[in-house]
Amino acid sequence: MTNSWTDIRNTDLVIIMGGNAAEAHPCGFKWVTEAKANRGAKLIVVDPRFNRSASVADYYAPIRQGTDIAFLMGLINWCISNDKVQWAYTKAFTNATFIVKEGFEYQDGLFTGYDESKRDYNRDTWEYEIGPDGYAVVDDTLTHPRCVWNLLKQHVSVYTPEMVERICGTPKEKFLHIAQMIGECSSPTKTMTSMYALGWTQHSKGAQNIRGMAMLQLILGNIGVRGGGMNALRGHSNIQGLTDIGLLSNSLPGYLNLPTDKETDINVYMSTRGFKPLRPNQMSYWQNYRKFFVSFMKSMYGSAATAENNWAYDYLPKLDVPSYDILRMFDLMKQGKINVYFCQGFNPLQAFPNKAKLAEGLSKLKLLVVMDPLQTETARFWEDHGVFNKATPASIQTEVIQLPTTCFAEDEGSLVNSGRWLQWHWPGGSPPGEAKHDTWIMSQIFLRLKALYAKEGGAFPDPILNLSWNYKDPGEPSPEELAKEMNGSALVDVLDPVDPTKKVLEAGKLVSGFGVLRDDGTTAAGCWIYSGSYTEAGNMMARRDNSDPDATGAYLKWAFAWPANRRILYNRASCDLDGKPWDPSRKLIEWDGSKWTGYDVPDIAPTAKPQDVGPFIMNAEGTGRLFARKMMRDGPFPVHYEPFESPVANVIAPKIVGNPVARVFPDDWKQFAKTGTPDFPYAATTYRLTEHFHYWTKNNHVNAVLQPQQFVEISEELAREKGIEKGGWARVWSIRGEILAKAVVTKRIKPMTIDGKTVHVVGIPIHWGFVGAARKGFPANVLTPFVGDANIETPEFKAFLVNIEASTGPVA
Amino acid sequence: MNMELSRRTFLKTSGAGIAGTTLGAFGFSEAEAAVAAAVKPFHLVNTTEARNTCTYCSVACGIIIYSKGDLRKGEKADIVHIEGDADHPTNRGTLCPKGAALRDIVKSETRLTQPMVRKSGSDKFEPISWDAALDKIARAMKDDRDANFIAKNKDGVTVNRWTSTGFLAASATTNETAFCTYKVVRSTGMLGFDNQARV
Amino acid sequence: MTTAYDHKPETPDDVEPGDAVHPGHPVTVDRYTVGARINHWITATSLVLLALSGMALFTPRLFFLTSLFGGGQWTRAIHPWIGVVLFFSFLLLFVRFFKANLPAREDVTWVAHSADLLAGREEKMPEVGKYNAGQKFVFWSMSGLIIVLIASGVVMWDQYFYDLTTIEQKRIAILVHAIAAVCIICVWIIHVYAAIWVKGTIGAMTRGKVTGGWAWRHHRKWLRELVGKKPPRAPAE
Amino acid sequence: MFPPIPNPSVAPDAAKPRFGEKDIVRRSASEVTPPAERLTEVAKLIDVTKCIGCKACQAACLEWNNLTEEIGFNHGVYENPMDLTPNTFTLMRFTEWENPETENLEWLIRKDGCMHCEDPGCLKACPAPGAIVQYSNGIVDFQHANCIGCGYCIKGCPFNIPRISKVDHTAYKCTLCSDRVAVGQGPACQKACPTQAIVFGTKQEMKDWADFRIKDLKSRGFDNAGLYDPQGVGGTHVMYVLHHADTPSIYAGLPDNPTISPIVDAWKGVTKYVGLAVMGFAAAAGFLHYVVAGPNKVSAEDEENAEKLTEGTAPPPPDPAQSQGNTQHGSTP
Repeated sequence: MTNSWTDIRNTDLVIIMGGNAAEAHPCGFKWVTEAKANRGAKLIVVDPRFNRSASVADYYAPIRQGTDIAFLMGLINWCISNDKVQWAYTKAFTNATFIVKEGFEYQDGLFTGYDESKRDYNRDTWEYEIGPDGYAVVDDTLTHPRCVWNLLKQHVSVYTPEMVERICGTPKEKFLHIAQMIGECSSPTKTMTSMYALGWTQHSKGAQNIRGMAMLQLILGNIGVRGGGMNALRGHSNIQGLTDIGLLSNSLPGYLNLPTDKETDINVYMSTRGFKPLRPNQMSYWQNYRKFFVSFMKSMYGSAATAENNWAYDYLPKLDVPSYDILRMFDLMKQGKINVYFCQGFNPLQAFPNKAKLAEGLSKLKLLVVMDPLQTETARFWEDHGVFNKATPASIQTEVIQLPTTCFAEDEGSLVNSGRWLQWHWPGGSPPGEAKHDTWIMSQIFLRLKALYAKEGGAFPDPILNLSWNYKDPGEPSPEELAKEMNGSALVDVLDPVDPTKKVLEAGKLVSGFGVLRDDGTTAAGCWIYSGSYTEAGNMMARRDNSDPDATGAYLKWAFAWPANRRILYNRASCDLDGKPWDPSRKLIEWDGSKWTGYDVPDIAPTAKPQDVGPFIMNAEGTGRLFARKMMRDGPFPVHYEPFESPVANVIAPKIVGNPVARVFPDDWKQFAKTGTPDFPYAATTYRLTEHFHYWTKNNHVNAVLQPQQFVEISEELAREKGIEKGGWARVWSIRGEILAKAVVTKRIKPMTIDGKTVHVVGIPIHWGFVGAARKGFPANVLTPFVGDANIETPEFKAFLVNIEASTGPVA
Repeated sequence: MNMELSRRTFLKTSGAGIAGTTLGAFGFSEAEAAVAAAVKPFHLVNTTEARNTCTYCSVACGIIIYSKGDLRKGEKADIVHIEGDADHPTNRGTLCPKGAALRDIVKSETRLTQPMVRKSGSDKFEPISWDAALDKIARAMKDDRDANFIAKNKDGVTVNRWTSTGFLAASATTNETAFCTYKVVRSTGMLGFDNQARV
Repeated sequence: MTTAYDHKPETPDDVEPGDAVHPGHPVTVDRYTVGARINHWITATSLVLLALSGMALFTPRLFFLTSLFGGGQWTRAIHPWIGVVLFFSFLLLFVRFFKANLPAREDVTWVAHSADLLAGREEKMPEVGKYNAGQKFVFWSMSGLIIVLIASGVVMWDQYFYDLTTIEQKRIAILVHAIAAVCIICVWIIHVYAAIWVKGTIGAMTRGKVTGGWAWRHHRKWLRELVGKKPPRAPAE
Repeated sequence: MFPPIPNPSVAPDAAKPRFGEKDIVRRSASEVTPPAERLTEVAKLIDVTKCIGCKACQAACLEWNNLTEEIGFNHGVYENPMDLTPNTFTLMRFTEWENPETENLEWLIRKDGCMHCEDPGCLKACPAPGAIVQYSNGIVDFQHANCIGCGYCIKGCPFNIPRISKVDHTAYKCTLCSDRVAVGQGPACQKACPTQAIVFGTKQEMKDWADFRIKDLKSRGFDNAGLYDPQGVGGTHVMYVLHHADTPSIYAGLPDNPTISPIVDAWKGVTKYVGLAVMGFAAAAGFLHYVVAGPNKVSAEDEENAEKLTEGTAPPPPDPAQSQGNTQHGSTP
């Protein structure tokens, strides 16, 4: 989230698209109902199903899953052609005025540089024209044919309301009604907030769905302001934290990343991270990358990381492929190339697509280690559960070790919420039986491994032997110790770069923020964006002062928000070029003539003059990006691509199947249903129910009572056509597998007309499996396709093809 | 500790233009207080409170865990109830159907309580000691790493990667657990490292 | 000439099996067999228990009666079961007695003269068979009311039959049950009073016997029939 | 935002309930002398228009009251369980309703449960003294020690709420968390409700809050938005805000004009008194007759006649009337 849950109360218009906040985040959704009740805010829901969010919405429109980009580009097109643009904001705070390189083109759904054999682009032309002064060339008049604004205008022109109806199945008048509601928010004194979640991410073009809305929000001037923003409603209690700390194949903590094979040494590595401002006076904050990187390496390897060995650069593994994400790992597993696999509080057999392929992979492992508070299907993938999980244990050689861990109620530490708040919590119960903290388990594994290497030597033992591990009890580091380590501290006295006689920070002291971090090895910080969370003043994450001056929803004294306790990102954009709030009634910060002051921590140098420095300080441009340059694999502008499995061909580019650059493994092509095939005529989507949390709460008696048994949702029309009865059994199958579930026949799903063809939607909640208190059911991923987003490999769970028929139910 | 922290409650919001309620003032003045055979006793009395955060979604609702026994005094603590924290800015004491049932996930019958091993080809889990389990794991890791570690790629560039072992990190563990995990996993050169954020 | 002594071979209508006269001083008459008496007293006890438990639940003023049954829960649980006992027990009585309770011509006269009876002008009453119209009234109203009570009772018996009826039907059943109960208690009062008022009656249900005089006075027709049953000095031609 | 109620205290003195025995205004099958001073009336307001049907209230209710409901099946709808049970005091009921005026689909979701009537039909119907009590703050509570499990409360209730447990054969329903309210807390469902669709306070506060909500709804085109506080049962201490207050029955059969059934009134009213009177009269009449007319004895003459008859000697003539049977004034030939 760029903003926070409590900030949603400040909005005038909420659009829930690509998510179902009421269903998945009820307590956060409270702030939507508050905005409605107290500000007269309106709520728009756009979804294939009339869902729980829609039940309290002011306006609902249906949309076919996987067509959001067409809808969003349609909105941008409508706003541009109806002059619903916040011009001052767009001109000053976006790259609308930037001129794009000669040679950049777009046609038939593809941009310049596409290589079909590689399923990838040569992105060289996706860049700005750089002037003699070394800065990007801009045209403030927006008349240059190759300025971003005109390219955008042209790019979205195809997405007319009629085209939106053809692709999305959203009736034209409904689309226009929504466009008008949204258009009003181009006024500086009206804001819209976007609340989205997996409904946008779980597509082969998920990242572009989100960009689409971000672009709309930019031209409406809704980024950085109270009640605006792009608000990703994250799924798990600390998914944000794990992303921040970079527990991802190609990440280092704080959104730094691992080197690739090409980055043979630290200087090449640094050179490939563009820091230079693209416009005069811009902060381009990544210029400090080296400080964060070196401080991280110091926290990892302490004295073993020296200037001489490039801060132990070679201790880091280098990537030969973009990432070893889970999909790739399971594909390798299936090929027998993975031997040992760890699942820490994770149930991939349910959570990833094409269960059959996953199970095949797991059964080729030598050792599977599961750490979890609860029984999981993954730990028992070898167990035979009849139709629910066919398996012959005798033929599966994988050894499985299942380790009992503590759960939240027995843990101490911090979690990062969707609004980037780091909140500390305290344990309330004793662990059951022999259950242990994950920190204990990881330390025990590490100490044993280290001992083995110390004793026996082996492949490149240095990083293991030199990993800094200075804890009071090496066998179980305390949460405080680890939190301080991430916050960072001075290794030696840190001196003022300007006046070396001044000591900025004494050796051993915790840093007060990332501003203090150095690239000379004098500071260490495990996760630079968390600097300031545990300072000499104490544990900032444990703060519990819920005062909120003038009820802005900022709560600056409650816990800690990264970065630098900032509650609304890009908040400088809440003011005009003179530093005055666009909407005085919703002041966030303002320029008092000498510095920025207000309710929030300014997202800019406190003394940076408003006319000079742009609000998007992490971008070299200093502006938001309508044109993403090379940063997205599948194009600088979002293009509507059909899901890999679609009932209709892509109207704007009929030849293109799915996302042209999305990675597909050879075996999986065979496992996709052909576009428009009569064998799988129905557009299926998977989703969550408010009564359950993924595959956890089926272990909870109460939640099992509230939603005891697996079901699928279909329209009355489809039910009639197929002779499926309300509450009767239905068989749903895709090219990859089949499930049996009870049928919920509802008015809340209606057939759609797509390009003249009737398309039925089949809704498939995901929560059931073969362990737990709830009735046994089939994992929904039996059905789903093994393909991910082109940029970040999030699986396409939201749009695929199935067939359905009435059934007599499972025979145990 | 957390409990010393204030119990301050929210100021009445002006937005609604409605004076809020304080149940204390439901006209039950102390004078009216009575021994009530009729009313069930309030069962949170004499429990210990701990401030915690709901383990499910990223709204991160504040919760209060009520238990018999006080961990801070080194006692065993048995959780009797979990309820929303009215002081929390986001949830204001409210909880969703999952959060409202948190006690039952902590006490779920399918909680794991001891290390288990499923030997290859076996059709059941068998108990194993922590030591034996951890030794097995460390040994398996070392053997695989030594066998499959790639120090240099075909172009002779030092790459120091290990791709034949993978690690999926949790999504509900603390930042501190995550960092501890990060250090251990990264230091081995493992690349097949991912977490729930991918989904 | 004395046609009155010509007897058809079969027993007349309201002579029941086991009825017999024994000459002597005084004459004794068997009125009820042991079976009939046991049957009657089971029925009687059930009815009394039902009345008590029913009244306890009927009005708070009588709730204290539940203590007789071990408290409210027991009273609630037992009452319907006693009802079942009563129903079947009475069913047997019905089979036993219904023939003799079929209406006869003299009943009309008897009813017409019921005032004389109450006033003690017995001689003005017609000769009646084993049961007079009053007894027949008691018999038939008991039969009717018990059917109503068992039927409405089942509808109210939530423990086993909750799902069979709607709440509205249950409400009606409760009302009907209450009214029927009031009626049956009144009938019972009449029955008991008659037995107390007409001396020599109770013996019929305790020892099973009455005196000839009692029979002569109250059920002369029945007595004549019984006497007639004894083979006359000369068998009929 | 309706200001949240402060977290409960766990201090021993917090156990002291703020109301109890002496605040009882009605007690089933008993006379009570109403307390001199009435407590401020409390109420729970359920704003159906803010409800997202998440069932947090159901979960919170099960948890707080330590109820174990059985795990059922899916029946083709979102409801679960399918009805209130002795363990499910509150239940979300879902209705998919197509608004004939706007032709929009509306998903009407109502939290069902005890309405805590000002004039409680359950209490009126209950034959067991003290099994149901009503406190002067409006809470209607079941006292299981006194309940005999007769199920009359079910027949008395205009909303079909109480359920009899097959385990302990006593009646169960929402207590409005009297144990929480007694220590200054709100009911568990209200505390949990994510969107504050459920709020709790004094009845007056709830009415004011409802007005505030209804204004907002009218501004969004719900012209018939209104408060459900049915006067047929003297008003309730659980009230609804409805977008279509003109037709409550579209919300999963919420009674349009609930009243205690006239049949129940008849049964608990006139029948009782008339019944007792009639029985009393019957008994009295018998007694009087005995006193006046005296016992009906068998005379010696009767015995002689019987003997004569049995000996067959000179039997007294049968009453000639007997042969005709219709009159005793018949003449002998």
